[in-house]
Amino acid sequence: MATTVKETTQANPLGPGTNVPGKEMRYREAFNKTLRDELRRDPSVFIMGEDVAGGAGREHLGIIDSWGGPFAATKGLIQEFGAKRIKDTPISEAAMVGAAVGAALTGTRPVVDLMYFDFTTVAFDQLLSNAAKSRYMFGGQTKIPITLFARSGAGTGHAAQHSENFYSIIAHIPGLKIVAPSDPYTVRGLLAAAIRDDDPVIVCNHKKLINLSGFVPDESYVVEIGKGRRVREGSDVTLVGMSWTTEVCKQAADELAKQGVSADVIDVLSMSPLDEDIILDSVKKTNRVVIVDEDTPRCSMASEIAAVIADQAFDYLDAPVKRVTGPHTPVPYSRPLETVFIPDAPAVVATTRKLLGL
Amino acid sequence: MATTVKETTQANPLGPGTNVPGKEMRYREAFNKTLRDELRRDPSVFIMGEDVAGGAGREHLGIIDSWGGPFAATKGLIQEFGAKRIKDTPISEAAMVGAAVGAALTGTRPVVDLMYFDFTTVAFDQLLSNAAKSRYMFGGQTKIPITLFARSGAGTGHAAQHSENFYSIIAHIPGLKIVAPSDPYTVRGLLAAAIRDDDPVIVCNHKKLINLSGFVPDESYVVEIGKGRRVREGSDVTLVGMSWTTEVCKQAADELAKQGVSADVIDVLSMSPLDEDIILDSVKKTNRVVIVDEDTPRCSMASEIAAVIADQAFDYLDAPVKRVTGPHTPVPYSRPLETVFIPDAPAVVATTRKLLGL
Amino acid sequence: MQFSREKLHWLYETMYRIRRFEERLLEETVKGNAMGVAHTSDGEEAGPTGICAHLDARDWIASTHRGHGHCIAKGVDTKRMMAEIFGRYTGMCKGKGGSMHIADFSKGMLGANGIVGASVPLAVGAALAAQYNGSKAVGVAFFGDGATSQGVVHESMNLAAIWRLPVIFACENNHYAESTPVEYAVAGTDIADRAAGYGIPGVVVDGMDVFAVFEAAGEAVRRARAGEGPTLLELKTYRYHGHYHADDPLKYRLKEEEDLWRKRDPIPNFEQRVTQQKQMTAAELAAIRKAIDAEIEGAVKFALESPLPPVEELYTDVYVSYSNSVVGLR
Amino acid sequence: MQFSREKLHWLYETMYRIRRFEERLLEETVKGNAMGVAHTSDGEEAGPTGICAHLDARDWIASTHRGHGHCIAKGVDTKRMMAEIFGRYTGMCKGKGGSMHIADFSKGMLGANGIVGASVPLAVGAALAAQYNGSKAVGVAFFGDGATSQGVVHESMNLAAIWRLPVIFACENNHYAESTPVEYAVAGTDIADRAAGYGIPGVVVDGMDVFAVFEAAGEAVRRARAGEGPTLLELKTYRYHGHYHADDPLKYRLKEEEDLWRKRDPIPNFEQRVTQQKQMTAAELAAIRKAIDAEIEGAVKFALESPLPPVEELYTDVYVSYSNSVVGLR
Ligand SMILES: Cc1ncc(C[n+]2csc(CCOP(=O)(O)OP(=O)(O)O)c2C)c(N)n1
Ligand SMILES: Cc1ncc(C[n+]2csc(CCOP(=O)(O)OP(=O)(O)O)c2C)c(N)n1
Ligand SMILES: [Mg+2]
Ligand SMILES: [Mg+2]
Repeated sequence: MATTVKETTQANPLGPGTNVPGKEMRYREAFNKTLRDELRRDPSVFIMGEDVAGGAGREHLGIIDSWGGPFAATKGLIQEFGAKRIKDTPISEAAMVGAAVGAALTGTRPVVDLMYFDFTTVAFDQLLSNAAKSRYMFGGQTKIPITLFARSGAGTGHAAQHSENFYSIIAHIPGLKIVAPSDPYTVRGLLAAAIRDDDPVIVCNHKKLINLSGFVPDESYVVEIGKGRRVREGSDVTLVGMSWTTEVCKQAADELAKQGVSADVIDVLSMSPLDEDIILDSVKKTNRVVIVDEDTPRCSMASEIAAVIADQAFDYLDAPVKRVTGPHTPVPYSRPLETVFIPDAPAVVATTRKLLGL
Repeated sequence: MATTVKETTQANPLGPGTNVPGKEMRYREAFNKTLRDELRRDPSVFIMGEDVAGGAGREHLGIIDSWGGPFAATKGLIQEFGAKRIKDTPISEAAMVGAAVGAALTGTRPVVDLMYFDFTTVAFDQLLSNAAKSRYMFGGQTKIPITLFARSGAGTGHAAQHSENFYSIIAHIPGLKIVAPSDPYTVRGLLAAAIRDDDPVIVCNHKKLINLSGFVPDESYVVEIGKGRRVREGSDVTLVGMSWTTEVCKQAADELAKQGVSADVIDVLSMSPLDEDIILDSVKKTNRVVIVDEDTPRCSMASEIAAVIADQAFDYLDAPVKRVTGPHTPVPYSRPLETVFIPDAPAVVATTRKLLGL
Repeated sequence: MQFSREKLHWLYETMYRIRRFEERLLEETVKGNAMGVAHTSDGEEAGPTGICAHLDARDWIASTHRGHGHCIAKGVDTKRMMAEIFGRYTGMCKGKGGSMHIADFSKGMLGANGIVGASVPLAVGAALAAQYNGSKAVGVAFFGDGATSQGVVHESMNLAAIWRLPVIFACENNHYAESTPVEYAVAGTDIADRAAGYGIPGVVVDGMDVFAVFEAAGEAVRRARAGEGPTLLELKTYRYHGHYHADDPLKYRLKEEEDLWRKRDPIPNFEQRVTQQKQMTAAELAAIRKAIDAEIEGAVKFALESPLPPVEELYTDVYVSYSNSVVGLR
Repeated sequence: MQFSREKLHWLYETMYRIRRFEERLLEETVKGNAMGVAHTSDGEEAGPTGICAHLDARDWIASTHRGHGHCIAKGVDTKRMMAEIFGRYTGMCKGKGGSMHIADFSKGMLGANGIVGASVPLAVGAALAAQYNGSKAVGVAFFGDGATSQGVVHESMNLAAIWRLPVIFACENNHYAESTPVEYAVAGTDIADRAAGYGIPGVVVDGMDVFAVFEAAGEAVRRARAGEGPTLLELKTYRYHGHYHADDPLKYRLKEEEDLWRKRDPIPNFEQRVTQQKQMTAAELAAIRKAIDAEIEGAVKFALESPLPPVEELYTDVYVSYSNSVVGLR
């Protein structure tokens, strides 16, 4: 078996290694920078959410940006764009998402911070019944250019009600798009693409990714929604990662390389629409696949990808289609349990080795 | 190829053909009869929902049962059990489900009619954050014996916001159980099992099944949650159906039999927990499978079943794992479009024939 | 209040157009020509008419499952409405929406909505966009007495109040939510009382009197356009028919009650008033009715003669990106 | 109002137990001994104390993300609470819940809750079960000013009002939701005003004065037990610390404001009153504090010395039925 593992970032117009001006920054900085770019670019873009500025109604006391959003996602924006475009809201996710849909239907381009994915539940009807369906049920009369973002995943001791991944549920819903950037480079490009898109797009930011650093070009760009990318090139097995598990797959690939196994790592990036081709092409090459998904297993992205492979690449498969996922349980609080909840590189390595009969 | 297609109902304690007293009745009658049985059996059981009686607050005018619930599910119950146990509610699904969870946590056994599955969305947080998670996040201190039921599916011209199947989303969620009875016999047994279960159970009633007739034993019984059943015995291909699509698979099997193809038909019945074994055993025997699911395809029950097969029965598969599902669109209104939305027997037959190289 | 001849004409014509549309629709539904359920609003015509009389092209309304009256009052074409309900390709939504999802974005109509209460924040959003763009447009959220039990309606009122959004909350209290009477399901005396909790005006309006609605709505729209924030109007009204075409309301309400409300029918009462006050003649009114009758007949004919949508329409108007895998070999 | 010695003792002890628990927890959190976020409620002790003083074993409370005070006032063991927050197997929920999900069903405590507003209908449900069983028990829903913007809170009030459920809606208005001030986010004058819309009593209460809370809660509990239905109490109060342990509140509020509220601190004010009125002596109070200090030290020690949960606990307390397939080879 070949042991070459190459860094590669196909499907990106500009990527690490391409010779463009840029710099290292954290995921959250790239996110914030993109919001600023898009607010500058298009006056119809505005942001709303709880504490996205912080201190609303206290401008007369000199308080304007006390929080700057959960995880400082919107920090510093109100200074440039004012309270009109960086709107603190009450804790009314349903009304907020509904109002964003209404505002999107009538000529603006709202961006909504939903804080944790778990809170999407209280706005779920507005998402499913209005955001997702309006364009279709109104016979294509209109578009719904809203962007929603929230933090997903376990790993920070927030327990069962603050650790949902939620993307499998959203990917199930026709009319909603969902992307899961996995590094500073992709968050910049996918967030820009989301805001410019005319359909509702949900941007999934895993808490464990938010402080990761990486190369980000200076100039604005988009990463196409609906495209995955290859982040390691290999020939013995395909590892499919998404959101945080792309990191896990990269770690696993590096470890496998040391053990003489060459893994092709596909980063899903866009969960809906899903780039089936990049996954199928990889599996057709490697003939073996392990799909790594932190979400609970049933009816999940992992299930979907496995099903697509079992249909479309069946003739190329040399072994069962394997999923490594979170267990079918809520996320526990205590660290030793939470740690085991999240798929990790050793689990991926072990699964892969077994799959290869090693 | 053998052409034998036998009627069979394994995993049922008593079934059509077994020599027990019983009679033909409609699905909705079996449902109603079961509610009555369970209300008699256990005084802690009560029912709430919009218009489950109809005319609440007008008892002094002699109005007590004007609606008897959507699709007459609860018709006639208030006469026997009174307004205390058959409770009309305001249109507050979130408060209703939340109150049901609270009442379940404190010693009663509420049954909630959510009318159409689409309305589950407004109660989604109570379902996901409280009903599903309480037992786990409170360390097993408590149980949550609630039953929720609603009507699912397309086929009656109700359009995008009244035709959700929704079961894929619920099956994704750890802590919720979901069953989809597919005939009068199973609705009686599964509803009774749901009401007696100590976890939250969602009962999915497809609108196209509600008026179907079938044999129902006189005596009360339960069908075990977590078990599927074989409804046709065959050897060339496995057809997996659920809810309405079990009917579709039976029709397809009958047609295939005429064409000389012997199909094993598995009725999922319980979507979570899922009876993997009955599906895997069938596929190990037939080596080919078509999964038929009306829900939209991504991250669906069809995906899940395909993924389980592609992992656990891989070595037995002679052909790709096929899914026949609704398209990735909301449900359209106009009949010719709605009709095509729902998987039908000709589509299953065609898929099967192609899979068999016929 | 003084009304121009045109305004009176419009008020009468609009109420009668709604009435006639609903009556004919019920007939056609019984014949099986409407594909799904029909929720009619006859009896409630004064509400949408008196409110929309203040609105123009830039303004937006959001509607409910009982939305035909709202559509018509906002100027949606009755031919294309009927065609939509008949599931035809010429319908407002190409037949993909049906009665519960008629929308017309060219007329400021954000759509009927099948989820109780769900459209209320859409009108708030339209008002937010209006405030954002400085357009002076207003949004109107129509919703029923039953919808007040949906949390999102309250969230919307609070949000609109704190942001002083140009929105009118038009609660059509027709006294029933399906078979459930308002006095059972809705706590408190008047729904309008809820407004005080949000520090906004709440006004009880005779929803059977188009002039009363016109007056109350005028002030609400003025406030909205002046940047003074939202108003809650509670229109006391009644639906003559059941919850939907096949529902018999006499199972849950008394004939006497119906009769009392029918005596207050907004259309004859309008006729009486304008003829007594010599603002319009009986002949004028009859001419309007005749023209509308013909229009609605035309709408039925148009709908019946229109083609059904082609099957390919199933897949349009939503981004779709799946391989053959997910639909099997269909 | 006359208080027995035991009652006074209990009121003081409970407020101080909450205060001390929170203070020590913050210290331990900074040291890294609490595994997740800690939302403390110091400053707000009078609310849960004055309310729970009327409750007994059969009654139920539902709590929030800021729930330690509610737990303690309802009698939950501080050792097992601390252990839970430290993620230990001896915790109330075996370490699986953490600070935001402490529950104790043996004590009538339905759980803290991480979703704002989500626990309110749980208390309504407990009240419903009480009414159903004729048990005379009551339910208390604690929630914040921010939670009033969640629709389900309104739905719950309406439902409780029409069914005359024995429930108390205890809104702890500490004037902030994270960094957002109540006067920005919540329309209307007082939150208590919302009650009128549901035809139930709404009472503004000085949430810094345990005697005032006790009095208002007494009437609310009496009404509930007598079958007269729900009451909304708005407790005006203040949280001394930030939203959670790492939040600096001075980024969004003024020191002067904090100082004003601290002057009204429920604990010294209680001390002053009972000593002035010669109901308790300074020595008695000191003895109580000393005992509690020791108790809380013991709780910290217990928690630190307790084992972590075994990994198998990941899979318990939920029906689980999946084959090896879905977890790969883990
Ligand atoms: C969230 C939700 N729950 C339940 C329903 C079913 N439903 C449709 S209309 C209706 C009654 C609505 O009453 P109201 O708001 O008073 O409007 P009206 O029908 O009287 O015009 C109900 C319960 C629904 N469509 N959506
Ligand atoms: C539905 C939901 N939205 C947002 C949050 C995030 N959040 C947690 S606490 C909080 C503020 C709550 O304010 P309040 O109800 O006044 O309670 P307090 O924190 O002041 O005690 C917010 C926004 C959440 N947990 N749930
Ligand atoms: Mg009504
Ligand atoms: Mg607060």
